[in-house]
Amino acid sequence: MSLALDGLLAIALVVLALQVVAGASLFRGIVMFVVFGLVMALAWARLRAPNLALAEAAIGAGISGALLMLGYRRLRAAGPEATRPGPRSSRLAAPLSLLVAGLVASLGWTALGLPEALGAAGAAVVAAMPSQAVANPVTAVLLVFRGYDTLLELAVLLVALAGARAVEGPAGPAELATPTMTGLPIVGALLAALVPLSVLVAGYLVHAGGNAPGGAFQGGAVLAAAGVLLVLTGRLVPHPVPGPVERWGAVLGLLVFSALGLVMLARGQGMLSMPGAWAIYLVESAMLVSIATTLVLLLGAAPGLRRGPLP
Amino acid sequence: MNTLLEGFALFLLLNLGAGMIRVWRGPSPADRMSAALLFGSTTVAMLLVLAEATGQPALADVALLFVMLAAILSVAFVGLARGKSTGKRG
Amino acid sequence: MSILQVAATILLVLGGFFYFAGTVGLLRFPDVHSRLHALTKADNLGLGLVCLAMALLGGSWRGAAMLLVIWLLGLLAATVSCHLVAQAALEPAAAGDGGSGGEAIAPMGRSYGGADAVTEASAEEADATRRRTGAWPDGSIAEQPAPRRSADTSSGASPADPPTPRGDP
Amino acid sequence: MSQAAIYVMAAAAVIGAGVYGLLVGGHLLRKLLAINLLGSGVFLLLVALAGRSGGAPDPVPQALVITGIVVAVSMTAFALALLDRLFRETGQARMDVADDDD
Repeated sequence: MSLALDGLLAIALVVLALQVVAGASLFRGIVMFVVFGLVMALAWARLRAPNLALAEAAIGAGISGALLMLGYRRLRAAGPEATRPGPRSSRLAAPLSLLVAGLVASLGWTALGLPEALGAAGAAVVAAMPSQAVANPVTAVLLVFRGYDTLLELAVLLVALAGARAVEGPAGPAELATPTMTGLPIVGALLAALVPLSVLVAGYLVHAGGNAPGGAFQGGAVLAAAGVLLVLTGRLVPHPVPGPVERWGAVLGLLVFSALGLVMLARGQGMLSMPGAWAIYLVESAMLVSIATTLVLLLGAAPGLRRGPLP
Repeated sequence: MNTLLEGFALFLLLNLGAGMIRVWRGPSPADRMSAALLFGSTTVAMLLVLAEATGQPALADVALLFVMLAAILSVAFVGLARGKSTGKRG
Repeated sequence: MSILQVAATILLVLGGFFYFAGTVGLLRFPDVHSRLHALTKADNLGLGLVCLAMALLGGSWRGAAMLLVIWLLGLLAATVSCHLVAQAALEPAAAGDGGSGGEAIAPMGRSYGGADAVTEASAEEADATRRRTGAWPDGSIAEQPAPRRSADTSSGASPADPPTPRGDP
Repeated sequence: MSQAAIYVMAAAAVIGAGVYGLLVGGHLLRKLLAINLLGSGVFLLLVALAGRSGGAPDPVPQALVITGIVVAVSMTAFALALLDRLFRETGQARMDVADDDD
């Protein structure tokens, strides 16, 4: 029974992926991609990786879908020509699909034939867990054992934000009008319930990340989702000049993490080593703020955001 | 009991597959979106069932995230029916 | 099997029935509004029953409270999403979008009387719905030829500033 | 067949779909979707391979994948900004149109 479930999930993933790349309309491709994210979360759940299921749920269901939908709307606003998906069949399609089938076969063959002794690092992590301040091995890897990765990832987020500002040019993309529908009272009720709740859940996820699935990435994505909702409903509007909240929010994670790393280096311990659970929570909270701010600014496609006029 | 739960999850997944036909056929974007709504609530139920079946209580947290974020896509979608541009820059 | 498990099984079967009903409605109903109607009602009842079954099986008050929160949030999200999608489907922009409002017959509505199936809508609304569905023939919205601008000005809800096309160099 | 083997094969197929879409997709938004699929396929491959011994998968690939998911979403946002600018400059959002200038 459980293998049937896995098999069906796998088939669903493959069919959805094919629909995303080969479907007739772009909009359908985007909806299919969002559904693909949902099914991925189920696959992570089946693979006993709830940390990943949380991240996929927060990012795949919330942020990615909204980003792509907004990108589509920006193109769509210029006329139907801009989102025309192109000719149904390219001359290259048939030979390329043969090549890709070969790639899939060889990839699958190689991957299935790999020896199982890949878990050396994981075994070391699990063995070292009792001496750590946190009990969730994934959080431990992210912050204690591979802190460099996480630090550089914050840098990647910041670079993406700066890069997006740079390519958008001084004018920025044309503003999308907030649909009048978002002024409906029911949307206000949704915001009144969801925004405080997402702050609570984000805090809960960071707190839980110490010894259960959760962590700063998942929490940051949830917090960002609340911001995204505020942008989409016109409660926050783009502004050409970033305020202090945006400026400091975007760099806070990187600043706190590097400062802590340098302090530890100066005190003669390893760079980026964590002096205790409080340091992990401090860094995670700063990361939470940075991830949320950056994602919201990326979606808002503007240097800053201001409170919008209430509809 | 676990077999029953997994069977139920399988049934929900089949439901989801059937709903896929609606995304595929449309005909209107609103139809595709309403099918995506079905997927959201079906996935939540599947996660809750799997949480019980495989003994991973954290999956209930995942389900919570899904229901919280389900509305975002719809809100992002509503602008599409009249995705006008005001022409204002920045 | 304990009595709790029997109760949970019954609830699960009931929940599964409602999910199934929602899917059937999504596939068989003739237009977007009746589909939404079937979907949101049946699915949320199904979700509630599944939550109740899991609360019985889980056997902890904390877990049960979590499930209650999930169900209530699910209700909220479904209500809002359904309302927004239904409103979006009613947008007059849709008719202008296709540029062919009223000409095409809804492909999905062929085997049904449009007004029969939409029991809760007046005949007028049903007509409008059919016309609108017809404005989006099977295929992609990307194929629609009419410009966006005319839809905006005719919708009456657009503010004073006239929309200008973007992308001109 | 084990659970991990099923997901490894699915991951290979998703990667294949991503590569195909990246090469054949005419619209740039479609290519972006394909890149995201490619990434998801790689993530799935990593975790499925790490979970072959049964039980909870290795935490190291899981941490890598979490990092990867966040990087993928920031890449998507950057690419969308790039696409928007390209469209504003050229009026085109596709790759498969003939260049009249050449």
